[in-house]
Amino acid sequence: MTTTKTETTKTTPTGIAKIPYYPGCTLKTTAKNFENSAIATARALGIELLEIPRWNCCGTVFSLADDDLIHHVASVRNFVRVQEMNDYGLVKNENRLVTLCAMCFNTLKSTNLRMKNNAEDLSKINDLMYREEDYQGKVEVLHFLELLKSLGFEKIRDRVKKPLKGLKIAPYYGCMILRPQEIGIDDPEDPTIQKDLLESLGADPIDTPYKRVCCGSYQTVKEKNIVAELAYDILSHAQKEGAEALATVCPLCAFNLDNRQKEVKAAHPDFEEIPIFYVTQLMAIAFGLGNEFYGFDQNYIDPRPLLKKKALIEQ
Amino acid sequence: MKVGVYVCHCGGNISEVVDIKRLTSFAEKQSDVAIVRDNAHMCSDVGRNLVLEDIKKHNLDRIVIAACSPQFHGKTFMDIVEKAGLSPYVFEMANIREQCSWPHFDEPDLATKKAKDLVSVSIAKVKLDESLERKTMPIGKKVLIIGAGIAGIQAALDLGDAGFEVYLVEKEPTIGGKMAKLARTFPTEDCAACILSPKMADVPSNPNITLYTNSEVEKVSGFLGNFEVTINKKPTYVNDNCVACAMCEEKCPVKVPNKFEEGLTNRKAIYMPFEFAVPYRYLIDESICIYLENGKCGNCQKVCPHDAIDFEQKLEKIELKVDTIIVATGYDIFDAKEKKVYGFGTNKNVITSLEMERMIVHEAEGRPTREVGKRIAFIQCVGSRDEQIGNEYCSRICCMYATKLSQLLKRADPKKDVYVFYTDLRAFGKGFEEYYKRAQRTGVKFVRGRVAEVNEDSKTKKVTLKVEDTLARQIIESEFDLVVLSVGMVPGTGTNQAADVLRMTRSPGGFLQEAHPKFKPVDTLTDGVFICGCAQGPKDIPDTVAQASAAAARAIRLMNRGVYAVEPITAVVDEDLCSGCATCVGVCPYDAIKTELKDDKRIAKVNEILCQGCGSCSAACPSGASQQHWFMDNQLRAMVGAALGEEEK
Amino acid sequence: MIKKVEITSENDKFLNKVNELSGEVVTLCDQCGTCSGGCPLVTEMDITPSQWMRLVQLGLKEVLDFKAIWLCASCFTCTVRCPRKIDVSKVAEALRQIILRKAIDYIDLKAIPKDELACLPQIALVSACRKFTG
Amino acid sequence: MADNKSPIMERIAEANKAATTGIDAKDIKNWITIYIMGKAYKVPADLTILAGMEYAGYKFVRGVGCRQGFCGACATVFRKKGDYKLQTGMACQTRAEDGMYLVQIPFTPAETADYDITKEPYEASVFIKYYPEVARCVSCNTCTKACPQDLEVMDYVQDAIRGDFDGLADVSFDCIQCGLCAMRCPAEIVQYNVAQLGRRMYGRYGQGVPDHLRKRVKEINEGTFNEEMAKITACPVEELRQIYTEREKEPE
Amino acid sequence: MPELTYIEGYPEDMRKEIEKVAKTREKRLDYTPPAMTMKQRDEVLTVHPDYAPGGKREISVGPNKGDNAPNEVADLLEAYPLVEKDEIDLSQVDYNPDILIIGGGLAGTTAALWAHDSGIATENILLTNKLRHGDANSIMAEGGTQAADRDIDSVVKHYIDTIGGGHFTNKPDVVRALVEDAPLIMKWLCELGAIFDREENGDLAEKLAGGISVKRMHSCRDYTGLEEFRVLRDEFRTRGIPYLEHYPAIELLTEGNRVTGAVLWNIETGDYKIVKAKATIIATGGYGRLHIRGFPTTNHYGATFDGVVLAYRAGAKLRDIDAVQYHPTGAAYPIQIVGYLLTEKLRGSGAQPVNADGEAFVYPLEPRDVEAAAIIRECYVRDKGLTTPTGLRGVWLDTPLIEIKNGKGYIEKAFPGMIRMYKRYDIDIRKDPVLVFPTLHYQNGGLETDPSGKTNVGGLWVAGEVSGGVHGKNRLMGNSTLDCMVFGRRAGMSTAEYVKSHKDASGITLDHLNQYVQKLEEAGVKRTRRAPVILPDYRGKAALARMIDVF
Amino acid sequence: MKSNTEPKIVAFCCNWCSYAGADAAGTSRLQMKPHFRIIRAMCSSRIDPELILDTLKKGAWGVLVAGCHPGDCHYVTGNYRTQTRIFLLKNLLEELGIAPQRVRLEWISANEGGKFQKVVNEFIDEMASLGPLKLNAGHKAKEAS
Repeated sequence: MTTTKTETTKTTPTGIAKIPYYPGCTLKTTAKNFENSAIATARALGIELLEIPRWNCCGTVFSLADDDLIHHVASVRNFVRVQEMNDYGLVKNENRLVTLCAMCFNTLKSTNLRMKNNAEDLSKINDLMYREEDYQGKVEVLHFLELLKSLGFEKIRDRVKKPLKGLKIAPYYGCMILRPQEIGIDDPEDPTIQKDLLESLGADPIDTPYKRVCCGSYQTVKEKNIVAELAYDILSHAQKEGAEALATVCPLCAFNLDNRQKEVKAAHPDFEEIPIFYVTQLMAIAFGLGNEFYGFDQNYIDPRPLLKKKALIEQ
Repeated sequence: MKVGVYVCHCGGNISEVVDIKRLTSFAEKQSDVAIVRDNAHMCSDVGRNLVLEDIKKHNLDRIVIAACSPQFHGKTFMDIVEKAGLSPYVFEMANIREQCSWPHFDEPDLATKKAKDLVSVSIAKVKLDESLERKTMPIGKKVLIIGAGIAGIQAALDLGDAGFEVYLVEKEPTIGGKMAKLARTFPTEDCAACILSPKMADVPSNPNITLYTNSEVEKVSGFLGNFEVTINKKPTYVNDNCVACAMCEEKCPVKVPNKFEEGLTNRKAIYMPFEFAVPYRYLIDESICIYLENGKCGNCQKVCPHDAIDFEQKLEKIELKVDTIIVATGYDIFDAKEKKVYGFGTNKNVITSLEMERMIVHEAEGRPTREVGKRIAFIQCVGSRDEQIGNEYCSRICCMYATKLSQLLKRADPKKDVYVFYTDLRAFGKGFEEYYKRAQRTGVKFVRGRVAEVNEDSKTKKVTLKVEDTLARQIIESEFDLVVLSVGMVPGTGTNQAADVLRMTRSPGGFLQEAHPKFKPVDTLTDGVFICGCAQGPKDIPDTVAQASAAAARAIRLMNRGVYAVEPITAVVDEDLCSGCATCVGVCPYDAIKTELKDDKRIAKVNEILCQGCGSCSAACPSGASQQHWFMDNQLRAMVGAALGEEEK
Repeated sequence: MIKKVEITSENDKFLNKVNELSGEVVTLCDQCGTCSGGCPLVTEMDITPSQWMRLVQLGLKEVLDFKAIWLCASCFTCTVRCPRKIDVSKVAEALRQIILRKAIDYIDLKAIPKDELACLPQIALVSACRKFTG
Repeated sequence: MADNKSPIMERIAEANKAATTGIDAKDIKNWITIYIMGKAYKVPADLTILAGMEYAGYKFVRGVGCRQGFCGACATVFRKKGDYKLQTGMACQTRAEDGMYLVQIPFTPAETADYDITKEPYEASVFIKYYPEVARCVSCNTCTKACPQDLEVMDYVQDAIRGDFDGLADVSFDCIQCGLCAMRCPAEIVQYNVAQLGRRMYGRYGQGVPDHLRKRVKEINEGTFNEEMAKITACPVEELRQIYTEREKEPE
Repeated sequence: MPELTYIEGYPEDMRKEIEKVAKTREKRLDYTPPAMTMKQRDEVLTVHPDYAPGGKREISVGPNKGDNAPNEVADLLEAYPLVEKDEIDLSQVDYNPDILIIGGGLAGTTAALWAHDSGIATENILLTNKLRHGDANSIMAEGGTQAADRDIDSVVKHYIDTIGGGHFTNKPDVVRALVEDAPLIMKWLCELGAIFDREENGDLAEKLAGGISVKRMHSCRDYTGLEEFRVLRDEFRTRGIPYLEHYPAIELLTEGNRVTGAVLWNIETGDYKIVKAKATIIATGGYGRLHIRGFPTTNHYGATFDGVVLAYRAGAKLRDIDAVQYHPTGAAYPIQIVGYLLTEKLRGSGAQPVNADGEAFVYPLEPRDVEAAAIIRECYVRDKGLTTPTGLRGVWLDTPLIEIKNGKGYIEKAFPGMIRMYKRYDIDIRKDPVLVFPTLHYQNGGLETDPSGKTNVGGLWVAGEVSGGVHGKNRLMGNSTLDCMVFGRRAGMSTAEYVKSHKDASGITLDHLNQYVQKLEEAGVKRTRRAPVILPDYRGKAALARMIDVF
Repeated sequence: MKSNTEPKIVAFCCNWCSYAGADAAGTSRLQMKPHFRIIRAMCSSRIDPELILDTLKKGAWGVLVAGCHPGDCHYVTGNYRTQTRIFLLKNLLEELGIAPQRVRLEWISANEGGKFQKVVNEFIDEMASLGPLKLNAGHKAKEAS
C-alpha cells in the first residue's frame, strides 16, 4: 500500500478554483478511495481541493461536555492552518474549508460554531495554543456535498459521460452530516441531497427511512455484533426496496456497512452481500475518470461485478 | 401642602426585600409630608379606606402610594383619591414592586435605597401636580367583529341581541369556522353540525348584524369610539339570485380536492362550501375557474336558471366607522408536514385528526370515504409542546378530541385496536376526566410515550411506530393500518392579518396578547379592541363561547354609557410664551394643534378632543410654551432631580 | 426485584453536576420518551435514554452503573427530536465523563485483539478513544 | 615524575581543568541559587543543570548518560523563577539559572510493544495495532512544547495516526527518546516508541536495501575479493605504505 | 569580574576576532592548504599528546608487563580490586545464562541479537549495563559508518585506508573481517529499518572523511550512532532478550584459565549479583572519562576502562593500549560544551580550521592525530589560537563555509544536532564559526582478539572499543560503529557456537583476583588505588571536602 | 476614569411599551443591577434633549430613553421623532466632549422583559466603565474623542 501524499502538486489548470481541503486520517488510509475519487471529481468540476498543510486529526467526534475545551484544540488548529494558507497566498481569500469525511465535518463545524458563538472559549483556546497564531473565527466548514450543491447539480449532470443508468442506489446519510440541526446540511429526518446528486448522475436513487439511522458508529470497536445488527437493518431494508448498492460519505459508516457484512453474514446466513460506495466513487464512474480513481480494491464487498453487469466499467 | 405617603408591603412581595421601616422614616423626613403609613395590602379595602379617611381627617391634598406598578393598580387608587373629593391627578404611585423589590431581590440594601429614591421622585412630582378634572368623549354603538367562527358568531349574536350594530367580517365564503368541520364535540358528543347550524342561521336573520363573507379587513385607523375600517369584499361571481339548485355544479368541468373535507372528497370550481353554509349560496373558486382564466367554458352561467352567475363582479371596498372592535380570528391546525418524522403528506395512512373528523362524519352518514383499517394509532402533541418546531404551548384540545375520536371508532367497531400515544393526558375540564374514563372503559389503550418516528412499508403501505412506553419502559415497535396525528393549534392566518392591521401585541406562541391574563382576559392594550376565542390562545368550544360573550359584554360596557372618560393629560399652550413658530403643529400626529391670531399675535392652540397626550409638542417647543398636563417640564425636572438627588436625607 | 432508593438533598449535587457538565437542564425533561423511541441502539440498552434522564432528575448516581450510557453512539437522533430541545447526547456524555474523569476507562485498548485493531479504521478507534477513555 | 613532563601538555591540562576535574570554588566569581528537589544550593553560575547538581554534591548513578544531549537519560523538569510554565529539558544541555526549581526525571515508565517488523504490512494499521493509544491524541501540542530536541512531536503523532511513515520518519528523526513527551502527554501516548516503530517500518519498507548494497554483499559471499584480500593481508608494511600513499582519492 | 557582554553568543572581544575570519572567508573559498607529507606529519605529531614526552609509563604487572601505557591507564591496571578477598559469597548464583554480555552499546546489543539469531534462546542470554541500556558512546557517533558497497569501491580499498590510517600497526586478520563484514552489516541495518541518508534514486548517500580514499561514509543525518543503536535496541526489546540496567560488572569469575561469569553490582542499592555463564562477552567501551593528559572528552559518562581492567586481571592480553585518539575538533567554547564532538563531517562538508589571523593552516581532512596535532601546534606553539574567557585555547572551525559551498539550508538538514547544541547558547553556526580544540575521543587499543572476537582467555570474548588491534594506533572515522557491529556480530555467533558444544561452567571463583593482588603486592603497588572506577567524579570539591563516606 | 461610587442611570420609559416592558422584567423576577431609576412619560417623544442634558448635568452617568418599536407607537409617529432627536443630541454631545454612548435609545415592547433586563445591565456596565461624567466649565472634556 502506498503512503505517498495527496497529489496536490500536479500542475493546476489555470482558472481552477482552489479551496482548502481537510482530509482526515482515514481518508489517507482505509478510505483512500474516497479521497482519490473526490479529488478527481472535484478537479473534473473545476475545483482543486488543496490539502491543508500540517493538518491534524480533528478527533472525529465533537466533545459534548460543556466544560471541555482541550478537545476542541485539535479542530481549531486546522482552522489556523486555513488562515495560514490565506496568509501565505496558497489560496486567495478563501475561508471555506471543505471536508469529505462526515465525522470530520461534524467535528470541525461544531467546534467552529462553538468558537464563533463563544469568544471566551476561543480566547482560552488561543491561549492554550500559544505557539500558533490566533484563530480569528472566519473559517466556514463545508461538506463536499454542500460544495457540489452550490455548484448546482445541473453542472454535474452536464459533466456526466456515463450515466449510471439502471443502477439502484440507496443513499445512506448516517448521522454526522444531518445532526444536530445547526450542523446538518439537510433535513435531519428526510434528507435529499444525495438523492439529488445521484439523480444527476443518472442513477436510480432508492429511498428508505433507514437512510438517516445510525450505523452504530464507534461502537464497532467494542460491540461489533451490535453494529452488525444495525448494519443488517440498514442494508436489508435497502435491499427490500430494491437497492443494489448503498452510497455514503462517511468512512466509518462505510466500514460498518461494508466490512461488518462479514459479521452480518455470520448472524444472518440468508443475507446477501451488497456493495457500499462512496458517493464520489459513483461520481468518478459517471464522469468516466478511469480505474485509477475508483479504488475498488479498498471496498470490502467488491462492487465490480455489479458495475460490470450494468456495463459501467469494462469487462 | 400636605402630602400623604402610603407604603404597601404587598403581602411580603415588597416588605421581604425593601426595609419598610427605613423607607417610612425616610419619607417622614421629606418636606411637606404630613403623614406616612404602611400596610400589608394597600389595594385592599382596609388600605383604601385608610387613604380615604386620612384625606378627610388630615386634609391631605397630595397622595403618594408606594406599591406596585401604576399600570396595575393606578386606576384603583385614582378612584379612591377622586372618591375623597380630590382631583384624581394629585396622586402618584412609586413603583417599588416591579421596579424594585422584584428585580433586585438579591440586593435588599440597594433595593431599599432605590425605593427611597422612587418615593422621593413621586413626592417631588406630586407636589407640582395640578388639580385636573377627567373629561369625557361621546361613543356610539357600532361594533366590528373580525372572524365568524363560533367565537365571532356568539359575540355578534350577543351584541346584536343587545341592540348594537354589528359588522361581522369573515374571510371564508361561509361562517362557521373550524367547528363546522367537526363530527362530534367532547365530552358530550353532541353532533357539531346540529348545535352549530342553528346559531349560524341566526346570524343573517338578526337585523342588527351585517355580514360580510369572503371579506377581509384591510385597514383600521382611529381609536376607541372613532375607528375607521376598510373592508375588502372579494367577488364570489354569484349574486343573491342563487337558490342553490346545484345545476351549475353538475355542469362545471373543473374538479379539485375539497378543502373543507380535508381533501377526502372533491368539489367543483363552482361550489357550495358545505351543506349548511351561511350564506347558503354557491360561489366560484376564481383560482381554478376556466372562464375567469381564459373566457372559455361559462357552463354555469349557461345553465343557471336564475341568472345568478355574474362574472363581472369585482373586489368591493367597504368603508365603515365603528366604535369598538372584537377580534375572533381563530386558529389554523398545525401543518403536520413540518413534522417530517411522522411522514404526513408522503404516507397516505398518516392523517390528521381533522381528516378523521370528516371520515367519521361521512362514515356516519353512510358514505365512507376511505378504509379506516383495524389498527389505529393516535399520536398526541403533534405541533404542540414541541420546541423543535417552535411551539412551546399546549393546544389544550387534542387530548380530549383524541379521546373522543378513539372511542367513537372503538364503539363503532369494538374489534378495532385503538391506541392513543400521549405525553401527558390532560383532562382538566368539566366532565373531561369522566369522559376519559369512558374511553378507557371502551377499551381504547392509552400509552404514555411520545412517538419517535413513523415509517412506512413501501409494499404494504402499513405504518410502523416506534415509541417508548415510558411507564412500562418498553420500546414498542408496532405496525398500524392508520396513524392519526392529533395536530395542535397555531395562530390562524386571519389572526396574523388582524394582528398586523390592528398592531396588536402577540404572546410568545404567536397568539394575541390580552391586556391582563387574569383581570382583563379579553381586553387588549388598545382601548376598545377586544379578543376572544382561539385568536387569544388554544381553547375548546365552551371556553370560546364564554370568551366571546365576555368580549361582547366588555364592548357593551364601553358603548352603553354613550360617553367614555379620557385622561386630561393633553397639551396646553402658554399664550404669553408662545411665539407662534408652529413647530408643534408639525410634530403633532393628530393634527390637534393649529395656529391662530390673537391680539395680532400668532399663537398655537390645542384641540383637546383630538389631542391624545403624547407630549411630543411640549418636547419640541423651543420656548417652553407648550406643556403637557401632568407631565409638565418642571415636574419632569423635579423628578430627575429627586432621582439623582442626595441619597440620604 | 424493586430496590428502594432514598432521595435526599445530596441528590441535587449529582443533578447539578450533570447539568453543569452537559450544559443542559435535565429537569426540563418531561419524560415523553421520544429519545428512547428513536434511539437506534435502545434495544441493546439496559435502561432507556429517558430512564437515565429520569434517574438524573432524581439525582440517583446508580445511573452510572448502567451500560446504556456507553452504548449511546452520539448520533444526535434524540437531540433533533426532543420536544424540550434537551440534548440527550450531551447528558449521556456528561454521565460518561463523570466516570472517565476518575480515570476509569470503558474500553481497554490493550485488551482488544491485535488483529481486530489492525482492521479497524482510525476513525473508529479515535472516536472510541474520545468517547470511552478518560 | 618530574622528568616525564611536557610544558605544552601541562599548559593544556591547566587550561582544561574546568572541564575535566570539577570546578574549584576559588575560581568562581558568579554564584546562583538553585533548588534541587526543593532544597536550595549555591552553585557557580553558567553551569548546566547537571554540572550544577554535581557541584552541589550529587553523584549521578541514574539520570545521566552521554552528558552531550544524545542519550536522553538526564530529562529534567524545572520552573524558572517567576514563571508559571513548567519546562523540560536535558540536564546536560540546559543552563542552570538563578532561582530555578528542578528535579531529575530518573526514567519514564513506558512499555515497548511486541512486534516483528518483518511480519507487519507497511500500513497505517501497524500503529493502531501496537499503539492504539495514538488515537487518543487531542492535539494539545504539549509534547511539542516539552521536547528538548524542538521536534514537532504532535505532528509526527498525527503522521502516525494517518499512516504517513515518510513524514513521521522525517519529523521524529532527531528523537533521543528521553521520554519527556510521554511524561507530559495527557493522552498517555508514548510518542517516542510510536516513532521508533514508524521509523523502522519506513527504514525497512519505505527505503529498503539498495541494489548496490545487495550486489556487494553477494560478491563478498561469493568470495569475489578473496584473492585480492589474501594478497593484501600478506603484504609487507613497506609495500603497503607505498600502496597507501599512492592510492587514488575520489574527488569531493 | 566585570560581566561579559555577549553579542549573539560570543563575548565582545571574541566578536572582533570573528570579524577577521569573516574577512578572509572569500579568499579561502578557493584555497585549501595542501595535505602534509609524511615528514611534515611526523614533525607535527611531536606536539600530539600521544607523542609528546611524558604522560606514559611501563605497566608493572600482568600479561602486558613492560608495555607502555598512559599514566592514567597504567594507574588503573595497577590498582586493587573493589572487593576484598572472600568478601563475596559465590555460593548463591543469581543468573545462569549461556552467554553473559557486559555492556549494552552497539557491540553488546549486536552480539545479543546475533547470538539469538544463531539459535540461543532469549532466556539463555543476559545483557548487563552499567547505566541504562544504550547509555554508551555508540549513540554519540555522529559521522557515520564505513562500508565499501559502491561499485567503484572495494573492501580492499577499505582495508588499505584502515591500515594506513592505523599507521600500519593494525592486526590484518581482524581488519579483513572488519571490511568484509561492513556491507553485510549495512544490509542488516537496512533490513531492521535503520534510516540512512539516501540519494534521490534510493542509493545510500556516501561521503568522504579524513583518511578515506573513496566515499563510503554512511550517515543518518548527524545522529548515525543513535539511529543505528535505537533500531537495534528496539529489535532487542521486541525479541524480549533479558537485560539488566544499572548493574556494572565489578569483577569476572574464573575457573582456571577460563572466564565463567561475573560479579555484578547494583549501582543504586549496592547489592551484588553472581552470574554464571558459559561464555562472557565484554563490550564495555573505552576510557575517555579518564581524561588522559587532562584533555576534555567526547565520551560518555561511563567510559571508564572497566572492561579492560577486569579482563586484564583475568589474564587477557592488551595491544596498542598506548595509542589514544584525540578528535581534532572538540568544542572549546562555551564552557558548558567543552569537549563535545564536532563531527568530521563538518570538515568533510567544507568547514576549514582557521587560526586567529583568519588563515587556513591545515588540510582539513588529515588523519585525526595529524589534524589534532596541527591545531595544538597552532594554539600552543605558533600562538595563533584564541583564548576563551575561562582560559581554554582553540582555533576557529569556519562553519559558515559549509553553506557557501553546499547551498543554504544544508547545515540545518545535515547537522540538526549541531545547530541545536549551539543554539542553546545563542550561537548560530550558519553565521559564525565555532571554536575548537582537540578532545579525547577514542581508545585505539585494547584487549587483543582474533577475528571472531575471542581473547586469549577461555570463555572470554570482546567486541567494540574495548578491543584492540583492528584500528592499530589510530582509528579512522566511520570504523568505530562498524567495529562494534562487525565484532559484536562475530562474538555473538562465535559464543553461540561455543556454548552449544561446551558444558556449563563448573566452577566460579575469584582465584585470578587473588593471584593478581599477589602480583600487585609483589610489584610494590600501594593499596590506595582501586579499580574499576565505574563512574568518574565531578562533585564540587567543597562538597566533597565536607562529605562523610559511609560506604 | 473609574470611580468608587456607584453608577447612576436615569431611564425614561414610555407608558405603553417600555414601562410595561420594565414591569414585565420585574414580574418575571429578572434580576437587574439596581442603579437605574425609571421616569415614566406617556411617550418617548415627550423626552426633549434639553431634559436629557439637564439629567446629565444633575449627575446622571447615563440616560436611557426607551420607547415602542418603530411602527408600534401608541401615538403613531412619536418614536420616530424621538429617534431623530436622540440622533441629533448625540452629535451635540460629541461636540460638547461628552461620550455619546452616555445617551442610549432602545426599543422595548411590553413583553420584552428580557430585553429590558439585558439593555439595563449592559448600559450600567458600560457606564460603570466610563465613570461619572465630569463637566468642567470652560474646558472641553475629552471623553468624546
